[in-house]
Amino acid sequence: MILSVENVSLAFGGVRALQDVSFDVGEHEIRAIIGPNGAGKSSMLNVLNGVYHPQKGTIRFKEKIFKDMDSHEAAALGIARTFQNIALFKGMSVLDNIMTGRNLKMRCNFLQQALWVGPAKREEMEHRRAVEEIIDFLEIQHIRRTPVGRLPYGLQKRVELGRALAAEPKMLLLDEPMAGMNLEEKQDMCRFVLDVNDEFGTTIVLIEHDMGVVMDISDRVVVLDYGRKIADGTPDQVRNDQKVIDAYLGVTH
Amino acid sequence: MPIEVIFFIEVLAGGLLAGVMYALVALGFVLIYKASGVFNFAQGAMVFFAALTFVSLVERGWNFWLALVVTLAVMVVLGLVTERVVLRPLVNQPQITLFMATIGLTFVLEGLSQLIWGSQPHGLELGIPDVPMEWLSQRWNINISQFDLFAAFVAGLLVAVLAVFFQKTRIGRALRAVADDHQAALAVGIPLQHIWAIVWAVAGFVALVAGLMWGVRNGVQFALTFVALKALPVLLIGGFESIPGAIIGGLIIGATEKLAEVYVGPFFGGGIESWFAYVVALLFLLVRPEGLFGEKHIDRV
Amino acid sequence: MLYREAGQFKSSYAQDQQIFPIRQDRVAIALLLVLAFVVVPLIGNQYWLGALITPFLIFALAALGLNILTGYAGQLSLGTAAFMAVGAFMAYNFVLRMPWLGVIPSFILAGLCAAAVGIVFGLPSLRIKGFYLAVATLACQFFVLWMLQRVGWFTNNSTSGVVTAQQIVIFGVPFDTPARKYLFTLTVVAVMALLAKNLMRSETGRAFMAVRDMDVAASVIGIPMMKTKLLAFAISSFYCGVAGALHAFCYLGTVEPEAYSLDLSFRILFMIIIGGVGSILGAFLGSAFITLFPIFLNLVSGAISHATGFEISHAVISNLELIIFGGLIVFFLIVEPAGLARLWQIAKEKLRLWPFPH
Amino acid sequence: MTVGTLDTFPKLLMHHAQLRGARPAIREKDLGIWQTWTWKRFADEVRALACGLHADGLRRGGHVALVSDNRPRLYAAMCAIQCLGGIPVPLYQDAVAEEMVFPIQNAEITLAFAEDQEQVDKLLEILPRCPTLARIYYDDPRGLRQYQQPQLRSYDELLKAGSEALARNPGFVDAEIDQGSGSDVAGMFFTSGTTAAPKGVVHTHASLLGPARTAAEMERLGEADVILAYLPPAWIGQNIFSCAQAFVTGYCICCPEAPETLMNDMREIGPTYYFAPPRVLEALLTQVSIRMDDAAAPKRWLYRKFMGIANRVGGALLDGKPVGFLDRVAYAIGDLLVYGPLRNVLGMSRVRIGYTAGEAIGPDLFKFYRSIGINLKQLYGSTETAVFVCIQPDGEVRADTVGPAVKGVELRFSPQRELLIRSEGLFREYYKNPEATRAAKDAEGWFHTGDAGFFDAGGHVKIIDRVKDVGKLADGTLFAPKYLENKLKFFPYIKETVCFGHARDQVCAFINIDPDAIGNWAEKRNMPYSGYTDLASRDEVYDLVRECVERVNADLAAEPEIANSQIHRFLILHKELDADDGELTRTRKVRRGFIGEKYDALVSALYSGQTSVHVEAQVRYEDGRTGTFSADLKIRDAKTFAPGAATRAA
Repeated sequence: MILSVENVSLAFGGVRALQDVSFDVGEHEIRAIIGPNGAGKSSMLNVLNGVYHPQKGTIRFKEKIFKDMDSHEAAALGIARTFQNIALFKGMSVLDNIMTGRNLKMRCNFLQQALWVGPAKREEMEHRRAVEEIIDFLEIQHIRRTPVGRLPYGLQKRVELGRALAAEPKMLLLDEPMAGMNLEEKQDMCRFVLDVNDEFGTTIVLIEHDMGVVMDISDRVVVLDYGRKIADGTPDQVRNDQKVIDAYLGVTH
Repeated sequence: MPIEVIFFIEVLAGGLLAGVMYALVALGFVLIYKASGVFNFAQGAMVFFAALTFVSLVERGWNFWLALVVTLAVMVVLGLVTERVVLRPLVNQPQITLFMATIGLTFVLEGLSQLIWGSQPHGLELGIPDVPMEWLSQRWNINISQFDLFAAFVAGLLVAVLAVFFQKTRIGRALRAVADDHQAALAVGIPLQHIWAIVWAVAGFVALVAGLMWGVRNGVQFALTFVALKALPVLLIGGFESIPGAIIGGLIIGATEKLAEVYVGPFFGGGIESWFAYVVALLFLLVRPEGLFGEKHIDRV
Repeated sequence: MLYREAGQFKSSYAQDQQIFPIRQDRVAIALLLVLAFVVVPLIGNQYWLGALITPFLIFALAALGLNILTGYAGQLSLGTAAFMAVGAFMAYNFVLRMPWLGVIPSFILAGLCAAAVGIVFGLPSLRIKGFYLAVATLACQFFVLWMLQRVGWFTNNSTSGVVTAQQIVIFGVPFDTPARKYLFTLTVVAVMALLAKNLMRSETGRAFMAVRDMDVAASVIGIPMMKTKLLAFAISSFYCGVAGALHAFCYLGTVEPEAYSLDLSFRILFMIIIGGVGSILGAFLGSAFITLFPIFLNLVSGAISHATGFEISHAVISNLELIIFGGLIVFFLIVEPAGLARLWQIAKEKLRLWPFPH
Repeated sequence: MTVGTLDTFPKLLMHHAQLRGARPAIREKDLGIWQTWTWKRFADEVRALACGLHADGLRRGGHVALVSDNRPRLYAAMCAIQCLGGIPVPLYQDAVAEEMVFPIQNAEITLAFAEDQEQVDKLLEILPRCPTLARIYYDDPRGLRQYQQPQLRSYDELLKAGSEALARNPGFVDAEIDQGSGSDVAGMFFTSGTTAAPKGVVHTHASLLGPARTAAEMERLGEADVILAYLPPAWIGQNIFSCAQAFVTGYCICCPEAPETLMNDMREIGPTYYFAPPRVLEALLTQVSIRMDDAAAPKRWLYRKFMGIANRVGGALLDGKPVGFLDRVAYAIGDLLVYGPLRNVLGMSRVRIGYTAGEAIGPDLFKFYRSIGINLKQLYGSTETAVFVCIQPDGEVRADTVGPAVKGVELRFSPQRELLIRSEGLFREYYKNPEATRAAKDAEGWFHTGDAGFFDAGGHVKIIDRVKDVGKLADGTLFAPKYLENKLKFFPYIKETVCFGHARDQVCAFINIDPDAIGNWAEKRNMPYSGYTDLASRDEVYDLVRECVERVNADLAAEPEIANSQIHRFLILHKELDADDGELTRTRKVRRGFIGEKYDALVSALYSGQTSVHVEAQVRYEDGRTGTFSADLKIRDAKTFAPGAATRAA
C-alpha cells in the first residue's frame, strides 16, 4: 500500500466537499476516482497533492503519516500531478517546460549556474538527457522547440504529462487527462498512461469522466458522490453497483 | 485649552484636509479601475493637464466659468481619445501591460501640456482666501484655512454625486457590471466602448476638480503630476474598487503623514513625508493585501 | 538569406544548448566583440565614448538587471534607480573607507549591498502581486533617496550632497581617459551579461519564468516561491547596484542622489518595454534606443531648423522627446509586446527560412 | 591484411577499425542529438554480435531476415551475419506481413532481426506459416514487456551473451572472417518486380564491392564524405550507397530520427553525397512550389526573376560551359539571394555528387535541380547489376540520357532494342529459381535488363521504357508511356499517372492529383473540400489538369517521332494509387498491367467516347473500417496540336 487516505473531511466555509472519505492505493496500481460533477474528485486530488488541507483525517504516503501536506513537500516526496485545465508555462518552449519538472533534482546553486562551465553544465546535460528520454517516450520530438502556447490541446496535455514525469514521481495524479480530446487523442493518451505505469512502474491516481477509458485501464475504482464514498472495487464490481448507477442516473437522495 | 492640544488639532485638521486632496486624486483612479479594470497611472498627468489648461485660459482673460466648461470639454475629448487609441487595442491584455501603457500615456500628456502651454508655473486664484476661518480662530484660536474647508466641502459633494451616480443610475449599474467582467457585460448587451468613454470623461472631470484644488494649494507646475504617486498609498489602503475607500484612505494617509511629519520627523532628520505614506500603505498591505474595502482574490488551481 | 546552416549538426547536448548554436551567429558575435574591444576605443572621440556609448552600456546593464526581475521573474519594479543609487554610494564609500580593497571588489560589495536592499524591498512580493508590488518598489525608491540625502555618512558629510567619485585604479593602472573608462565598463557589462545569459538558460532562469507564467503551478511542482522571488530581487538589484557604481565612476564622475530620481527608473522601465521584456538582447536594444533617440532627435531638429530656418527651442525638443517616448511605449505594447528583441528574432527566423515564408 | 585481400564487408570493417578507428562510421539522430558510432565501436559491436549469433546456431550459408529502418544496429547485424558467412536478407519495413511470407519460406530463414513492436507483430502473425523461423531479435523493447513467445529475444541480451562468448574466445570471429572470400554470398535482395512473384537476387561480396569501388574511385569519394541513409534497407540502391561504398571508402552514414523529421535531419547533416529517386525529387519540388506560392509578392517576384536566370544559365554554369559575363554576375547575385538559401533550406548546400535513378526522370524536374547549382546526375542500374551500369560523368550531364557505361561494364542492344549487360556487378542467380536465372542471364553471361533504349550521338545510353511497356500505336508510332507520364508528373498538381495507348489509335490517361498541392490551390480560392475524392471530382480541378495535359501535348507536338502520342482523353481516379492495394510496387513504381486489368471498365469507357463512367470500389478509411464507394468519374477531352506547329512550351 503506497498510499492510504483515512477518514478525510474537507470543507470550504459551509460547503462540505469531502465527508469522511477513506480508500487506499496499491503500489504500481492504476486507481481511478470517478463520480458525477461536483462529487469532490478534484478536491480529493488537491488534498493528496497538498493544495487543500483537510480539516479531519490523515494521509499515509509510504509509511509517513501526514495531517496535511504543503504542495512543495508533496512534490519533494515524489507526488506529481497534471491539471484539469492545462497549467503550462506559456512563455517557455516544450523542452523548457519539461525541464522545469526536474528543478527539484538540480543541486547546483545559482552562482555555479551563472558560471555555467563545470558542475552546472554537467548537471544540465544529464537532466537534458533524462528529459529527452521522456520526449522520446511521448513521441513529441517534432515540437521540442515550439513555444507551448502555440500547440493544439492534445499535445499540450502530453507536454504536461511529460513535465509531471520529469520529476520521476512515485505517484502520478491525473486530473481528467482525456477531457476535451477526440477519439484518436484519447487512445494515444491511454497508451501513454498504460506505458508509464508499465515502463516506469509509477502508481497512477486517475480522475476521468469517460467511463470507457476508466473501465479499460484502471485496476480499481473509487466512486464519490456529494463528497462521500459510495463504492470501491474493480471496474466490474463498481459498474454493477446499484448505488453508483443511482448516483449517475440522478436518483434523488 | 492647552496649547499642545490646539496645536495637535490644527495639525490633525491640516492633515485631514490634505488627505481630502489626496482622496480627490485617488477618486479618478478608482473610477477608471472600477469601470475598466485599468490602473490609470496617467491620472496625475490628467490633473496637471486640466489645471494648466484652466489656468492658461483664465490668464488669457477668459471668464472663469467659460474656462471651466471649455477645460471640461477638453478633458472629455482627451478621455475619449485615450480610450479609443490606447485602451481599445489592448482590451484583453494582462493588467501589467495596461498599467505600463498608462505610464506611457503619462509621459505623452506631460510633454503635450508643456508643449502647448509652456512650462512656467502659474498661480491659481479661486476667489477663496487661503486665510483661517475667523469664528473658529476667535473661539478656540484654531486657525484652519478657509480654502481647505472649501476643498473638503467640494470633495464631499463630489463623492456624494458619484456615489449616487454609481448606485442609482442605469449607467452606474452598467459601469459596475463592466468592472466585474468585460465579456459578461458585453454578453448582456452593455455597449462596452460607450461605457468606457463615459468613464474616462467623468475621470477627466474629477481630474479637473482635483487640478483646481491642488493648483490653488501648490501652484500649477510640473510637480503636480507626482500627485499621482501620493494617491497610490491611498488606493492601497482604501482598495482599488471602492469610492468610500478612496476618501477614508485619503484621510488616513493625510493625517498620519502630517502627524508623522510634525511629531516623528525630527528624529529622522525631517522630510519623511516623501516615503512615510508608502510605509503605512505597505504595512496595511501585508495585513490585508486587497485593502480596506477591496474584494478578496481567490486563485483557483 | 545570410545563414548557411546545412551541415551544422549537434552531436552533444553541450553543443545543442550553447548560446549561439549557429556558426554564422558565433562569427557575428566575435566580430562585434572585436569591434567593441578594439575598434571603438581607437576611433571613438571624447563625445561619442563619454556621452554616448559608455552610458548606453551602463544603462543596458541596469536594464538587464530590471529585465531579470520584471522580464524573467514577472515582478514589476519601479525602484531601479534606487538600487543604482545604493550601488553608487556604497562603491564610493568602500573605495573611500577601504582603499586597500581595490575597485573591483568594492564594486562587487556595493552590488551586494544593493542586493541586500533589493531583498528587503522584495519581501512584500511574497504576499502581493502585479502593480501592488510596484508600490513597494516605489516606497524603496523614495525611502532610499531620502536616506542617502539625510544620513551624512553616505556622502561623507559633504555640504552640497554631491561628491566627486574617485579615480579608478586597478593594479596601478589609472582608468581616467574616456577610452579606458569605456573599456572598463565594457568588460564589466560583457562579463555580467554572459553570467546573466547562463543563469537564464539554466534551472534558476526556468524557475523565474515558471513563477512569472503561473506561480500556482510552479509552487505545486516544487519550485520554492520565497527563495525564487527573493533571488530574483537580489540578482536584479546586484546588477543595478553595479550599474549604479559604473554610472557614478565612469559616466557622471560624481555621486549625487538627484541623478537616481524616479524619472531614471521610468527610463529603464521604458528600455525593457521597448527593447524586449524577458530577453537579454532586449535590454541592450532598449538601452541603445532610449540613449540614442534623443541625439537623433536633436540631429533631426537641427537639420529641420537648418533647412527651414524655423528655430526649434530646446524646451520643445525635450517635450517632443517625452511625447514620442510615451507614444512609443503605447505603440510597442499594442503592436509587439515583446519589443525590439522579438522583431529581431522574427527577422532572424525569416532569414533562416529564406526564401520560404514558413 | 594487404589492401588487395579486402574482398568482403567484414574484412573492410576491421581494416577501417584499425586505420581510422576514431573517425565516425555511423551517426543516428536520437534523443535530440546525433549519436556517433566510431569505426572501432562499430567493429567491436559486430564482433560481439557475431559470437552471439554463432551461439544461437547461425552457420555459414544460413539466411537471416532483417526488418528495420536505417539504424546503426541494422548495419551492425548485417555485418555480423556476414562475418559468420551468413546471408542477410533485408525486407521492406513498410511491407504488410503477407508480403514477408514468401521470402522467409523461400530462403528457409531461421533467425530474424525486427526493429520494434510493429515489425515483431508482423513476424508473429506469419509465424505459423514459417516453421523455420526459430529466433526473433527485437531492438526497441517498447511495449514488448508482456510478450511471452519463446522465439523473442532482445538485441541487448544477444549482444551481452555475444561479448561474454567473445571474451572466452577472442580470436574466433577474426578466424571466421578470414575464411570468408569475395565469392561468398554477401546478401539477398528481393526484387519488388513490377510483374509476378518477387525473386531473390543473390549477390556475392565481389559483385557488390566491385562496382561500388569503381564508382567511388570515379567520383573520388573519400572518408570525409557524408551520406544520409533514408531509403528502405531492402532496396539495392540503399545497400550500395549507404553500405557498400561506405565500407569501401570509410565515409560516414547518417540515419535520420524518423521519416517525419527527414527534411530537418537532412538540413542538419548537410550530406556531401546524395541519392534520390525521381519521386522524392518530385515531392521536394512540389513542396518548394507550394511554399513559394505562400510567400509575399515581392519575394515571389524575386524568386521568379532569378529562377528565370537559373533556368537559362544555371545548368551551363554547372557544366563549365561558356556563359556571358552579365549572366555570370546575375547568377552570382541570384546565388546569394535565392539559390544559395534554397540549397541551404533543402540541406543540399554541401552536396558534391548527387545521383538519381530507379526510373526515368522528367527533363524539367532534372534541369530545376541543376539550375540552382546542385550537381545532380543520372545513372542507370538495377538490383541484378548492383546498380552501377551507366553514370553521367561531371561535365557530360544531360537531361534525357543516363550516361556512358561505367569502366568494366560491357553494353549492347538486342534487335528488339533491349539493353544487355555483362559486368563484375552481375548477380549470381535468382535464389531457387533456375528458370528465371536462365531467362535473365543467357549462355555468354549477358544479362537481359528488360529495358528498351538506344545509344545517342554522344555515346550516352538513352532509356525509353520497360521493353514490355514500349508499345506502338495503331498507326505504328512509338508509344513510351513512362516518357509521357514523367512530363505530366512535372506539374506539382499531378502526383501519379498511367497512360494507355498500346495497339490503340489514341492515347488516354488515368490521373492521380496531388492532394497537398491541389488542397493548397483550393484553399487559396477558398473552395471548401472534404477530402481527396471530393477534390478529384471537381470541375475546377478537371480544368486545371486539362491545362497541364494540353501543355504536355504542346511539348509532344514539337517532337516529330512521338508527336501523335499526345493525350486525347483523361479521367481523374477517385482514389490514390497505393502500394497496399498492389497498384504500386514498394518503391512506388506504377504496376501498369495490374492497373489495366483492375480498372478495365474505366479504360474501355475512355476509348468508347463516354463522358463519364460509374465506378464501384472497396475503400479503406483511415481508422481501418472499410466501405464501398460509388461515383461517376467525369471524362474530359484535351486539345491536341498539329505536329511541329506548336511552339516549344516554356
